[in-house]
Amino acid sequence: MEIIMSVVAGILFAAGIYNLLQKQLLRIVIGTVILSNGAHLFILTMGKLKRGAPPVLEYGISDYADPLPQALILTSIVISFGLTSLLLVLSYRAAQENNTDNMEKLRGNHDE
Amino acid sequence: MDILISICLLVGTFFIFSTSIGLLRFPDVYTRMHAATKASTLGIAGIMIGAFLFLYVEHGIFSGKLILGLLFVLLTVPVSGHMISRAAHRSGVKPWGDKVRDDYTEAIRAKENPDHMK
Amino acid sequence: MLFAVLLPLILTLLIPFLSKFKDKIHTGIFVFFIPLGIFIFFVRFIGEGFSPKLESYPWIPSMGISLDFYLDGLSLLFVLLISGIGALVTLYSIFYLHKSEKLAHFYVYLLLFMTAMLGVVLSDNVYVLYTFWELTSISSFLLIGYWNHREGSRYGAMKSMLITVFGGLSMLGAFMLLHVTTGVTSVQQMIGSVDMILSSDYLPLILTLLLLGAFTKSAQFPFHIWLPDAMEAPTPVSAYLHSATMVKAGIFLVARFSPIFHGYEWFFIIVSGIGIITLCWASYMAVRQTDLKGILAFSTVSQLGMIMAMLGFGTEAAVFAAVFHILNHATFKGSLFMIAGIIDHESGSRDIRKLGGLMTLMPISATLALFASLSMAGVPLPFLNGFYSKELFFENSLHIGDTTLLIASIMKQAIPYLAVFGSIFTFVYSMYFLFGTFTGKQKLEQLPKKPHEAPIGMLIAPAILVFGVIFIGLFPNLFNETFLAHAAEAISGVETHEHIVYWHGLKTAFYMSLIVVAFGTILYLFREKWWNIYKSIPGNLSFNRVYNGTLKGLDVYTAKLTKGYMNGSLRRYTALIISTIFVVTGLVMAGTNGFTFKTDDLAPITLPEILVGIMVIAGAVGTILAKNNVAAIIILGVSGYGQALLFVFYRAPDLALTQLVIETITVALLLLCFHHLPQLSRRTERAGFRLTNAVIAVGFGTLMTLIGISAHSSKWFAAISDYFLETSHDLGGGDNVVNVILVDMRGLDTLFEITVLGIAAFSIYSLIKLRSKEGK
Amino acid sequence: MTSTDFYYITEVVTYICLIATSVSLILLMIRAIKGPTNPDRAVALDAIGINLMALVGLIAILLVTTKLNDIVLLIGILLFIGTIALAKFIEKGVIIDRDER
Amino acid sequence: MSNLAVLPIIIPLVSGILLAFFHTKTPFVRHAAKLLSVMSTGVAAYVFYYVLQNGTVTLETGGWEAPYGIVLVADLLAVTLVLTTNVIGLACVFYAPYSLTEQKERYYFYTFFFLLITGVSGAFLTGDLFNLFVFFEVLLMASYALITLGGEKVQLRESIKYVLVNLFSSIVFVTTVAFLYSVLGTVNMAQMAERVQEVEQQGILTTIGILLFFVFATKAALFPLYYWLPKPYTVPNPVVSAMFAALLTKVGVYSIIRMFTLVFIHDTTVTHELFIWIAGFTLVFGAIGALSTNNIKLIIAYNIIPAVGFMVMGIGIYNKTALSGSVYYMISDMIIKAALFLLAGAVAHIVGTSDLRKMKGLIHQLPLLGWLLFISAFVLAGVPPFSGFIGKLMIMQGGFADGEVAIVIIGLLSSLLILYSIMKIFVRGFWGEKDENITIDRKTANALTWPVAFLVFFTVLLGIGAEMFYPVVDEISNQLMNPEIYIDSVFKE
Amino acid sequence: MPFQILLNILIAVMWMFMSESYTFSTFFGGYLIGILLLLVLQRFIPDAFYMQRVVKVLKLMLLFTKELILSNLQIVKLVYKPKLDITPGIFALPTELKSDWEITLLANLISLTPGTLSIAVSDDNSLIYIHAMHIDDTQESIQEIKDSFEKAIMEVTR
Ligand code: NA
Ligand code: NA
Repeated sequence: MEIIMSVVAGILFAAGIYNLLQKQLLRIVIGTVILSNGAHLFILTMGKLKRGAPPVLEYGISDYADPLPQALILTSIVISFGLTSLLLVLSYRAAQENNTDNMEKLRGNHDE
Repeated sequence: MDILISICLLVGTFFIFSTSIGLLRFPDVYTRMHAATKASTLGIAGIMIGAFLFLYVEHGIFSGKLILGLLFVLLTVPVSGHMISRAAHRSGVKPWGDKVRDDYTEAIRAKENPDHMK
Repeated sequence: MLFAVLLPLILTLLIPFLSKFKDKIHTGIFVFFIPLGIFIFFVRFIGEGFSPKLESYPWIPSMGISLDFYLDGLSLLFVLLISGIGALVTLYSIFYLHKSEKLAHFYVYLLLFMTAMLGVVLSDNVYVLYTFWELTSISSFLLIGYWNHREGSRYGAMKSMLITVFGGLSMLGAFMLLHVTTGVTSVQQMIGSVDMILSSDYLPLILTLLLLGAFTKSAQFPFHIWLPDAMEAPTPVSAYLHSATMVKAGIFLVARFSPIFHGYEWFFIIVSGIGIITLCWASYMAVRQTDLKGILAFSTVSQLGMIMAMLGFGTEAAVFAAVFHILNHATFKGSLFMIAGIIDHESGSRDIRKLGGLMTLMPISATLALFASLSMAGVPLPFLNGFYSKELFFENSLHIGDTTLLIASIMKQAIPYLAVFGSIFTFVYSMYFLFGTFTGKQKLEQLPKKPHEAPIGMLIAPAILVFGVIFIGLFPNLFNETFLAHAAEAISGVETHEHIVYWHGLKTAFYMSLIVVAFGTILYLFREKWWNIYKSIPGNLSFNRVYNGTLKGLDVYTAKLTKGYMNGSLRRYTALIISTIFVVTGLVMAGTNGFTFKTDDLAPITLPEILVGIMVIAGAVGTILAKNNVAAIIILGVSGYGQALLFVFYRAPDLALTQLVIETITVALLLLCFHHLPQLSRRTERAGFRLTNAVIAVGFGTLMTLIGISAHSSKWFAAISDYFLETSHDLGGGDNVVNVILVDMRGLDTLFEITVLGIAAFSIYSLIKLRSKEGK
Repeated sequence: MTSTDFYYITEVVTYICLIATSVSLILLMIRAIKGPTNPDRAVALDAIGINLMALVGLIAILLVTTKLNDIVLLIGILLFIGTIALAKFIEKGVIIDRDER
Repeated sequence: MSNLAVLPIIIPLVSGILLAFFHTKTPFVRHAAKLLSVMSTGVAAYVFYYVLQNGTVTLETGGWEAPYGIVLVADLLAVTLVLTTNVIGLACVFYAPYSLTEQKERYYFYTFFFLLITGVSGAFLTGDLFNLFVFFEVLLMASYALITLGGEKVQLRESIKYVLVNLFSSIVFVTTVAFLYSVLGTVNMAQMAERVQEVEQQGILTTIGILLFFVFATKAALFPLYYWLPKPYTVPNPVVSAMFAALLTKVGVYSIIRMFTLVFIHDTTVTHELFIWIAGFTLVFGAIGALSTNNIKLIIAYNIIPAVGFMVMGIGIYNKTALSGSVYYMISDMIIKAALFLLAGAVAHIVGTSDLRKMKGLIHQLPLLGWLLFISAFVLAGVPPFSGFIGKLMIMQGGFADGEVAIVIIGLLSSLLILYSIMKIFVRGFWGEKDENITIDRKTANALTWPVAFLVFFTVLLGIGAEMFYPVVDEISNQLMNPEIYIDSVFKE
Repeated sequence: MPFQILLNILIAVMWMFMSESYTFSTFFGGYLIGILLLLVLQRFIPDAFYMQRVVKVLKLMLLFTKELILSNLQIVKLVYKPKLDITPGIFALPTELKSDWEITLLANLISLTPGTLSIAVSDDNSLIYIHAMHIDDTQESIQEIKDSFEKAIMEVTR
């Protein structure tokens, strides 16, 4: 299953990057969200998948899933959320100020 | 009891599956909405009750949240449906079919152009 | 010696205060005593019983960098030149520079230069030598740019800086190689480890880098181009830096390291080769100049070439001749520069075409110029020091040591002819300078000022130098035994006993001198006839053009190149970054057999998970296909929910909860932010655009997958997480292990994760609230 | 309570349901991507939410755990909020009604 | 005393939070910020002194023993960089009130400023790879906040590129941490080092190492990943640019040093040789970039790149001398880059443009600033006796000692181009006729100049007084060349 | 009514105190006792006993459930019919209900009725627009159901 999930995460990366390489801001932002998802899936997969119970200790159960990747993902999700929110507002403001959401039109001049 | 749970689950799944088929087969958003608001309610009810029974009867775990979730869905699904179809209509999605009767559009049109009204 | 070196530097700190009195006392008067004092300090060492002295002061001993000052014959010669000419130039400058000028700047730069130059010649430590070396370039830059309101001044300053610093850096490279090869940083100790250097693989590189330093500083062909432009500096500076001292730093460097390369034939080939070419080319070019200082600049280049050539010959006699000429050149060229300055100062012009017949108006200057010019021309008169050294040059060009390499043999044959050729033009420009200025028709109407003789104070310094020209000419051996021999010895490494005689007899060298005078006279008299040759040689070919072209090219092509790839396109940037990571990491993976694949430790494959995975992928890929904002956002949301479901499958309920909440908020925010923005364009991009994107995306995705699979197949160690499961309850006080990790074991992560959110919140707030007024 | 037979039917049934629901999820995904209109996608999203709840419920049975109940409830709540927001957005292009302030 | 390790993180954190509360009371905040910055620097200096005297200080946060909890490792390298960071912060905080509009100050400038320092210090101090990611995010988030602060058209346009590229590399970073966790079963750097050694850094580890290198290389702005850097660095306020130039790229370099002297050191033929190649291209392209423009801020921004090239060159050469050089150069460059950005900012602020073609004769009105620029040019080019020389010298000596001739020569040549690029500003902008159109507000001009002078003084001190600092750098490189020192300090007892 | 519920909860909590057991079941028991008490003391308390209304709500829910199941079955039939056998359309349905709450409730109930889906309410709250799968067949049956719903709702709300 880990291999399949690695492939899934890899495809998420690919889709994220494809979006990242587009011109329109919305697509780019979406790309970053997908990339984060891919990364989180990778982290989860890199622990062992599906062994034991959810890591909430319970009497009589000794086999639990690896809690560390989960903790790391949790941190990362929250951070990604902060980043995405900022990026969104930034995109909105940038597009508004510059009157376009096409990044190719937001190149600027080398010397200015 | 086991059988009851299984039936609950199977019925629920059947309706849920039907929802999807409906969503795929039906021609426009309104008809799809029918499928979504109706079949899914029973579907989710089946599975939630099944899960509740399983956890309660077989393991003595009382999962109030499952029931709460179910009730919540039952209450909200029609509201959601209403909201979406209204949104659909207002954003200009026409119902499917030739020469379809549409009182709502006419009413809006009449309101916008009072002269047009007979 | 440390004090002597640092004395000028210390005085620079006082200059700002001293210059406050400049209305009453010219700042130069204070400064004058510094070089004079240093000169007196060092002149004590002159004597037959002289032996080298070493003084050491630690600076950065850990890196082998210490202020080791080594006074041997060579450095003594230079120290005396620096301080002696320095004193004279300062004296001259007191009259040359008006009190309304920025004297403080001038003297600070000049003192800085003195320290630098003293440091260069006295340092035994290569890195300290390099430090002072660059300081000479810097102070030269500042002095050339002294009148920086002039375009030419700025141009000349930058040019000299670029070329000499280029050389300096090369030299640093050579020094580092020498250091690494021998393990020592002292020049004398390096000379002691000649064998290690000569057997090093780096030898050619060391030589090349070192000589680049020397040639650029001493304005050797083709690096000579900076020197004529350096004439934008005030004339005292030209006389001092760009004729007598700084430009000789390159000579000094070659001389200093001669003992190392003595037995290396390429040293002869390059040093003498470049020297002789420089001699010929610069003397030829000097004739074409119209600016008095221009003539002198090319003359300096040519003379430096001659000295360089002699150092390259490497024979004991040649080295002595070189040393002798260093001294002689300083005297006659220094005085000529000062006279040129006087003419400029008194007539307002240095353009030889506007000058003429000044002899009657400026008789003293004319007399001084006469002796100096004739000495420079090497006219065979036994009271001109220039004649002796020129004669020695011819003599030595005929007695170059044995050669083994073919090119060296060819050079050996050619050098005497080239020596004569170059000297003929030396004669021509000397006459040109002398007669063009002082004889012929007066063209006073073309001059800004009516010329008259300079104040006596201004004449003192050139007079002293011309006195030197004649004095040395009359008593050459007085200097020979006392310190020139020591200098030569320091270079050639053997005890030198050269006796200079007034009359060598009718040897080849004398005939060569006669040829020079004869042809020189003819060429000078009929110069109008052959002048046109400059139109074809060098014609448009000029190293100035190369320099200018290079700088212009740097400006234009760096801009073109940089604008080409730094085009501001985010897509381009990300595409390049991602492709680089993909290609290089991929290659490394392939190259190190990084891919491993093991299936023995995998979770069972189940259909529902795969289906949910497909759904997540479908969502991710679906966003690409989506034709409008809302659609893309909804599909993204669906994919995110699918991800949450995967978390449920993989026993991570807390993750699923968080993912659900955050995905929802994200979708809501996306809708909120993007509803004002234009819809996604329906126009599909070019196929090429899409293909590139796809290739990069798929490539990187594949790479990550392969690494992921390999990483999973290479679980060589037990994960540390068992500890968390064991201790969560007892030590962490909680049963939800993930929570315990987050708030306790990795509490720091969580604290700063919250910090990140906090910053984001504040930032969003200010983004929304704080708007610039510009567009509104 | 420990007899494995006892669970067996439930387990198999649950698993079958899981697969069927997953398939149904994919079908809904097709609708979400195809559209053709945004309200169509909203409907699909609504249905997907229900499916997710169902799936989590089914997984809870398989894992025999109550730790997933929160998720079920949360999906329900988020689904409602999300759908309403989405509908409002599609309708007027706004989520928070600015006119009413 | 192990709590000392956390102080350089906590003090700026608390400062930042504290100042957020008073954000509307600008005069108070200004003074408080200065005070807090002085305090923070003082503490950093004390920690530095303590570590210098007593060796590495490690703190197991929350009392959880390494490798399970997050461990902070205040080794000499880390505390030196933390101290440098604080010194730069100090100059910036005194410069800020004269450069920023009051509005920007009010919108949490000082909060972001201190949190940036928090993130940077944290990144230097942490001994846990995932925690490093978190600190990276803190400093990046603070940098996003700072770079967008003000919301001007150009600023927004460029910051979006900055944010996106960094966002991408952050995502790859966290993924790479996951890969390493899979192979090594840990995120503690010391334990990673032990375990990598145990399996002799097989291919997959080298691959992951390279991926990690690229993450840091993107932040460090190495060829060919630096595209995002120059332009965005010119758009925010000079204080912000100065902080970025001094700190952010260096955090990337630091991370490369840390990982490739501690963990991935068993297959240097692949990794470190690659670094040398990359360093070479970085030097060349960075210098070319610096020559390509007439915008003084951009010239200086481009100059960040070759400097980083030098540092990475030292890492690639990977011997004690070269590493000493890299560290020395890094410290020097942090200070001088901050000084140059503040300087360019001051010029642009006073003259009203950053276009070199519109400046002339500034030396008449701004003599001190002019001479500071003049000195800075030589610091950058690595001319003695200034600090740039010491670092470059050691790097290049190390290069020659290992037979890396080509890269050293490239280094020498790039130094010339760098000198030219800065000298252009001096010659074209400061020399020439006095421009009578410029009126100078003396008070502001002075206030903007002194922080620059303060920083330049440090670089001169670092050069002339190199003997004082050399033992520190020597000890740092000693520790870097002997990773077991680091490992032992983490797993002591 | 809120007063009654509060009172009831208070009784339940006091019951927990008295029995010194703080579990859900004790609370539940206390709550039942509370209901009993309130029932007994009905005449001393203003307003009608709230449990009466609860009963009505339950009745409504029963109706709701019945319709729900029916409509589910009907839609499934449509879904699996090989030929798409529908004639959809939108018609307006007049209502006597006034408050937003009531109308929302009615609209929801209509949505759960077989073959119909409320789409919008007219601005004056007098009409509910309904989308029907079989516009010709269903209109009358809807009318009936609407009547019953309307009554049931009114009983709850008024
Ligand atoms: Na992230
Ligand atoms: Na950065």
